[in-house]
Amino acid sequence: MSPMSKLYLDPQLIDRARTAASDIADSLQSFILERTTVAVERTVLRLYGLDGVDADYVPLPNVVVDHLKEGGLLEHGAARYVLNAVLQKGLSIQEIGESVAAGTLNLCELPLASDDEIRQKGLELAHASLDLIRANRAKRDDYLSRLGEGPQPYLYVIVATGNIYEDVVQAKAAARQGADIIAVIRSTGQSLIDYVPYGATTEGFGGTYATQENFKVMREALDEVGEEVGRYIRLCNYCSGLCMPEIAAMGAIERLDVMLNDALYGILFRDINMQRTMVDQNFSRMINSFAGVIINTGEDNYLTTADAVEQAPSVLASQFINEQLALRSGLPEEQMGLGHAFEMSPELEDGFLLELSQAQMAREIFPRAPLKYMPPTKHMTGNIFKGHVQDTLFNMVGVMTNQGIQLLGMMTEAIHTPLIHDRHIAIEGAKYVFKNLRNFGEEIEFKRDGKIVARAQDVLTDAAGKLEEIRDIGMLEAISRGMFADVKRTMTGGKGLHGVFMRAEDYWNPFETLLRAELGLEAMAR
Amino acid sequence: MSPMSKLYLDPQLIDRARTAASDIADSLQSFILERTTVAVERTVLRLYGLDGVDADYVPLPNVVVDHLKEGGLLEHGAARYVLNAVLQKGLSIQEIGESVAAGTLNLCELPLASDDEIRQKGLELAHASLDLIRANRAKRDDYLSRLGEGPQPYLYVIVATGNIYEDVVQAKAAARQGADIIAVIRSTGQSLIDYVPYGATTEGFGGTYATQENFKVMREALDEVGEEVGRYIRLCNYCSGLCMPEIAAMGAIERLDVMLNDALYGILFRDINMQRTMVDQNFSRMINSFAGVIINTGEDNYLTTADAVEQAPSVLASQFINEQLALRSGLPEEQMGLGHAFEMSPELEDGFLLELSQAQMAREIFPRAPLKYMPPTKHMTGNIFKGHVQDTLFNMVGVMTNQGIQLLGMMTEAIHTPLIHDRHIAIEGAKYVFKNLRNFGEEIEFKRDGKIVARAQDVLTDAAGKLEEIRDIGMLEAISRGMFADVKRTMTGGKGLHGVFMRAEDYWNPFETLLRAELGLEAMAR
Amino acid sequence: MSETKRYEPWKDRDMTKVRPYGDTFDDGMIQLSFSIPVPPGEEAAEAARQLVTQMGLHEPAVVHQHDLGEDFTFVVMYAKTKAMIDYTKIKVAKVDSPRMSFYEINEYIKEQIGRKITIIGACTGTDAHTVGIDAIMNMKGYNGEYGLERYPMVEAYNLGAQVENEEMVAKAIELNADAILVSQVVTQKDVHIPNLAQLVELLEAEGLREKLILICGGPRLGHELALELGYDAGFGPGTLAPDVASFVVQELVKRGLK
Amino acid sequence: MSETKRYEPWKDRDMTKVRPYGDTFDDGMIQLSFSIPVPPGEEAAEAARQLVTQMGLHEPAVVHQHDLGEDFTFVVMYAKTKAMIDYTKIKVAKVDSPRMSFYEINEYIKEQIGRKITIIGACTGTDAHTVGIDAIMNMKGYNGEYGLERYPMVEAYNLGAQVENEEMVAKAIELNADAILVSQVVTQKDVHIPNLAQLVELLEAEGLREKLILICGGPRLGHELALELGYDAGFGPGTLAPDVASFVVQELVKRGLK
Ligand code: B12
Ligand code: B12
Ligand SMILES: Cc1ncc(COP(=O)(O)O)c(C=O)c1O
Ligand SMILES: Cc1ncc(COP(=O)(O)O)c(C=O)c1O
Repeated sequence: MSPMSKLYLDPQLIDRARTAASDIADSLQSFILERTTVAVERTVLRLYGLDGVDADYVPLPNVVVDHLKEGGLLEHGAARYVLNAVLQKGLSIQEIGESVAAGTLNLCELPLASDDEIRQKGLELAHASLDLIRANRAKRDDYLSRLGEGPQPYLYVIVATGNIYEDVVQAKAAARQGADIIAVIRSTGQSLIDYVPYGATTEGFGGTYATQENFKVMREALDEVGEEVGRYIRLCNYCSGLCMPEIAAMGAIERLDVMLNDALYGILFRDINMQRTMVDQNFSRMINSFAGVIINTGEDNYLTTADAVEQAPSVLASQFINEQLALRSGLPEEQMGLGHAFEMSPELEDGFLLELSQAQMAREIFPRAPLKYMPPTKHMTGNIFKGHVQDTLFNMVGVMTNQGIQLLGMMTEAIHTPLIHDRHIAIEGAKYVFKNLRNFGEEIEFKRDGKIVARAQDVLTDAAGKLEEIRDIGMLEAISRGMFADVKRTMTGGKGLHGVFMRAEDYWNPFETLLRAELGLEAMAR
Repeated sequence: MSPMSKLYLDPQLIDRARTAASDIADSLQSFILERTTVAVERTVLRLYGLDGVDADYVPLPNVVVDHLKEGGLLEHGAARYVLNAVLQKGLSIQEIGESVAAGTLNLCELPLASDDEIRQKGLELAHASLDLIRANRAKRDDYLSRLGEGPQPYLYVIVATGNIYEDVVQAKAAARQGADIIAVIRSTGQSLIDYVPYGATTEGFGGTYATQENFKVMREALDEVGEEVGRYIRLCNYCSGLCMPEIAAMGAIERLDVMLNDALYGILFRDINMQRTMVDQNFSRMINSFAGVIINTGEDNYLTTADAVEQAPSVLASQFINEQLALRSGLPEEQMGLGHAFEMSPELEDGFLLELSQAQMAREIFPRAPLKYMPPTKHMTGNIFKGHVQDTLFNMVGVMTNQGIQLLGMMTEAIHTPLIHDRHIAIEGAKYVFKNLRNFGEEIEFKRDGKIVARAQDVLTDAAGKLEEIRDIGMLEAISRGMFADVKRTMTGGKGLHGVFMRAEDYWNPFETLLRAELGLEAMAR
Repeated sequence: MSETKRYEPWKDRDMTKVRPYGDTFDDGMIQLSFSIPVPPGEEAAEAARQLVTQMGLHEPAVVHQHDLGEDFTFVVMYAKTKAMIDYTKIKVAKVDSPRMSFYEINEYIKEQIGRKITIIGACTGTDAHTVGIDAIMNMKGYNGEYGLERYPMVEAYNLGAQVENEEMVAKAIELNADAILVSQVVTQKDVHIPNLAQLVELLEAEGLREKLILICGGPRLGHELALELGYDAGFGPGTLAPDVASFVVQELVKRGLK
Repeated sequence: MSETKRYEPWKDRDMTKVRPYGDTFDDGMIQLSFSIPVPPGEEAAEAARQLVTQMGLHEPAVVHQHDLGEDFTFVVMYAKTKAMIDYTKIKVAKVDSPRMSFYEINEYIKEQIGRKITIIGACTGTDAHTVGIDAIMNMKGYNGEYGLERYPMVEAYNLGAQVENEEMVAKAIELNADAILVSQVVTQKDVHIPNLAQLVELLEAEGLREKLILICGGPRLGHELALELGYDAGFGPGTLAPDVASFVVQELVKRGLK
């Protein structure tokens, strides 16, 4: 008879860890709910349909939010003033943005309509926006039921030519080669700019700018090729960095399916201020939840700077916290692509056992989450042949432990962003392994007193301990102490703090209100 | 608690199969013991030290044996006449051979000394030869205890430049890269010539001729590099084809460590007459036994012509027979490198499970044999990247099931005999997998009601049935019916039948006599 | 940072100027690996770069090197080529007779030739790889296609492996063969070339060459090489019986060898 | 069939004539793989063969091709080159100051310079890959070697990632740096080249270039490229702190920058 847990994990220990994480999330959540950011407010405007740039290529959402910020009004929420202008001037929100940009309208000086009127208008328009997102979601469901999709683990590959049109050709080729998810990697540097570039772009480095137009271009291309290959092809991008919630909104509007979305990643790897990105993350996840977008968290990255064997507990602890934070944004488990990775040194004797243990443990602890499993990257070298073997072992663990999303390793990982055939070679290898070992995971059991089982139990025990420690000192303090990925960040350090505001008493964000209701967040209280 | 058999194999079924194989071997053995061959007689002369060629490059053992054959004396055993000449002429055996070649001595016309005298001389000289082989064996043991060896599975690679001196440079490089066993592949065509070429050779196709000088050249090179890398490097060649026992003798003299040695291979894949090669095999295996040479059998080859899933039972049946035949030549289990292979189509869903099952089954049924595990060959293509993945899965099964000898797959299998770096890439991949999964096999158990277990049980059941059928109809008839590898061969078809002779009443082979005693074969009776 | 001019050379490709492509259209990117007889180190990397530069590649990057022992070094490289070919001018010698089915071929023989035809095949020289020729000839065939032995209108004789050219010719005479199929799988040091050439010579010496269809095949063979060697056709990997039979029967008719 | 003349070119190698080697010495054997913007098929194979022929390779064999979709084809090839280089003439620009140990370096600074030296480092531009520069600078170091922060005689400042060149220069002035270490890991579309060049320009504009040691490093960088770009040295994969520090301190002394 097979045990409930192949790893004989102690359910009580899991509960302990989860409870600690929940407490951590609760206290973070109170912190978050007291604040708003420029990005959150720009997102509200984008959701109302504000788009385009001014003469200096500054996006109108930035123009309007900066205008309100200068007027000292942002802590009340941008929505109120824009909607007021709609009422007062009879203009569309787009027209208001353009007028502000042209300097012909000053929102701060307009007399305010009654709160009731504003709220009514605000909810009415917001409903219309949400309907559009709902329609996108329905369209995705429709595609999925009509065309179907590849079996899990989904094959996830990146395109990164820097040119959206060239990305299209590489992405379509990848879809034909068998990819299930196409991620358009962003250009270096984008995450640190405090606005979203505009229009279709053809020049990026190590990736292509995330813009709404680029999303649209790629979405169309993937729908087209999806019809031809008879499989819905998911589109992935990055809502992280300084524009987290804005990109979530753009993604919801353009029907993206998967989003990298993790404040911790931004804090640790982009040195983004932790207050800023925690607040941004909360709203971005509400949008992702509603849009049916699967988020990917970034725990895998910890192992690119820190040692994978040692840091395993902190990866798990972070996953627990990310789960709880996601729940507080209304994100169902089915949309939680919690990240982890196959990043141990290939020189390790029995390293495969540890990797397998780790992956199986994540699977059991987050049984419904479509776990995002990252391939070897840090220990990849210019030796493409050995690299292909590393990726093969990774693919084995992926299929043996039923990962949800398999980011395919490229044999050229240490050399360049993938060439058109690098993806093909990776996909071919993964498909072969997934089929040839399809039911292998179900066929085997681990020795109860063996290394695999012991390792998982150790990691879980350590993670639970870590979480309880974090609960005691607080999440933000834990980060300051370098408890994640060996990187230390402070409360007031990093980029973007200037964009954080305490909410005023009468702060109002109509989308937050509606989404809380839609996502059942009002009811949710532990 | 882990079961005795990970596959829950029924020991009684194994016994049934082994008993049938034993009966088959017994009846073959009576057939064999009534016959001798030109190759066996040449081998006797070689063991007595006869070497060199005549003016037409015909090896002296051939000259002498043909001479006796023409004189109608071969059925009495060549030893008698040559020893008689030693006694009569006071010449060394080498001098006798040279005289026969020069036409100055006719062995058939010499008066015969007394049987006692001849036998005494014969045994005396034979003892001296066997001492030499014994010394070689001791030297190997000495190397092994002084230098040590790589862990199992041994990494086995081939060299095949066609030029023994170039083979040396490639072999030494391979040893430095980590190879444990170097096999010098033979040129196409050698197995069908009824003599062993002489001297160092520099031109072969798809391999290098097996000659005694070539053995010597390579042995020296490997001893040299072995000292440098601090690991004894085993040398492998092929004693199969029409000169099976001669090559065994040459190998024993030059301290080879591993020999491909399987009559069934010759019958099925070289169309060598079955009577001839069965008789040859028996004597060759006695020599290999005594010399401490590990033999490799050729069951893996069945899967290159027939389907690996369907033919699994015939591979197992053949292994059982080969084991029993080997025992009857005094070969201990520790020297039985029974062959099998990873040859299922990579397109098969769950193919890995079947391969694993097969390999584990062989391991359990022949627990002490250093199983020779062949890599994917048939389903390798020009796609070197996918091929490297196929080889990786093969290496995983190898280490998971504790195979003894892992013939390393080359990513270029479908293209060319290995280039100098093909071996490196293969060795690197295998070493990585072997280390990264070192104890994985011990860590897992198979589900009792799963596919892996069921498959092994099915194959064993079928093999037992097959063996009982073969026992009923006889081995030679079974081959005629195409029961192995889908290939049919007849009793009198194929090459080399003209070299088979019924032994006369007074047939005498001093080495056979001594080896039977040495190997404890007199005592052996079921 | 962003420009929107749509330059999409991959859409309207100039097929007269085709070069390799990896990441940026027309970048000429190529992966290479090889060994050089020098010890590992920076000089080895430079040697490798100079070698590929001689091949006209630019931006050569040695991304990996490994000591093979015995003063040999293995390198993995990426580099870019400026080479460019005119795809519209490419002509490949192809077997151009339309491919017929099992049924059509037998019908065709009945109608156009009016008698059974005889085909002999073997793997010749010292080559013992029969799987390929078996795939074409044996009853049970290959990949779901029957072999020639199954064809009612074909007398097929598979002579097996390691058949000498002399024996092939003798059999062709004895059986009055309409076609000879030769398989060659071992190609190391080009051992197949003299062997294939010798058969043509023997057939010519016997005055038989023009009287039958001569075909070779194998994984490293193609139609072009076959023509060069004086064969009527050559077949490579993945060939099935109907491919060969279609050619044979149409060629027999075309050449009036009914 | 057998000849015994011992021709062993691999033993007494002619290092003035070095070419790739696979199976038969001097065979020039090379493995290649690349994609071409044409649909799969025999024409694609021919296109690939023509391309490598243009590179001076002969006996090109397309051993594998695969449809990539969108009218692209991936090929794997083997071919032989006639290219040949003179290994004895190879000169590689190398950092030539002898490598000292942690202990020796600190002693050297004490004795030869007589004061603590200041080194600042960062991963510049939009590049955020800090692991490389951290490996050189951080306390805990890399592969068993301490980083510069651990050196008693070195004041090391690791500015982290995505540091603008302007900021680097400002810091160099503020801290009166003796050496600047720049890491560049992202190299797609050669983004690192203008970024590295700009720093040299800024330093020159400030009149600082000659007053300090300027070093760059990263997985796709080497000493040669560094010199071309106007740096004093460049370090590639596997560099450890003592490699860099040895160079810095000896160069400071050599240039009289004590
Ligand atoms: C199976 C096999 C064997 C079997 C052969 C069994 C048998 N009865 O055929 C065994 C194990 C006996 C064997 C032995 C050897 N083999 Co072998 N073998 C292979 C293997 C794994 C597969 C070949 C195969 O069966 N392919 C499947 C068939 C269906 O494909 P195919 O031959 O290409 O045939 C198709 C087409 O080419 C075409 N075709 C082929 N012939 C013809 C003829 C005509 C007229 C037509 C129209 C079409 C046609 O149609 C076929 C169907 O589509 C290959 C490696 C590989 N993966 O390719 C090595 C390989 C061919 N063998 C090789 C070698 C060197 C040997 C040995 C010499 C090694 C040795 N010294 O021991 C021996 C000796 C054999 C000898 N004397 O020839 C080398 C050849 C290297 C080279 N390029 O020269 C290979 C490539 C392996 C390697 N990398 O070293 N081998
Ligand atoms: C870890 C990693 C990351 C981490 C970085 C974390 C961090 N804090 O550094 C994360 C996950 C954040 C990341 C992100 C990205 N990465 Co990244 N990443 C890697 C990875 C896996 C390993 C790099 C590494 O840490 N190597 C280990 C260190 C020790 O080696 P090293 O850098 O070579 O350093 C040594 C030497 O070169 C030298 N050295 C280096 N610098 C210096 C400086 C001096 C002065 C000296 C003397 C010596 C020296 O000494 C060091 C020690 O020996 C590589 C792939 C790989 N396996 O190489 C990709 C890789 C570098 N990343 C890549 C890309 C494209 C990105 C992204 C742009 C992708 C995206 N759009 O999301 C982002 C954005 C990053 C940005 N803005 O720059 C590409 C770059 C492609 C190219 N050639 O241009 C790579 C090659 C992966 C790929 N194939 O696509 N990445
Ligand atoms: C969660 C997460 N967000 C974002 C990114 C990419 O970051 P950026 O676009 O900031 O380079 C990653 C890296 O892969 C990630 O894991
Ligand atoms: C048992 C056995 N003998 C011999 C050989 C090689 O045969 P030959 O030298 O006759 O080509 C093989 C093939 O690998 C084999 O498996």
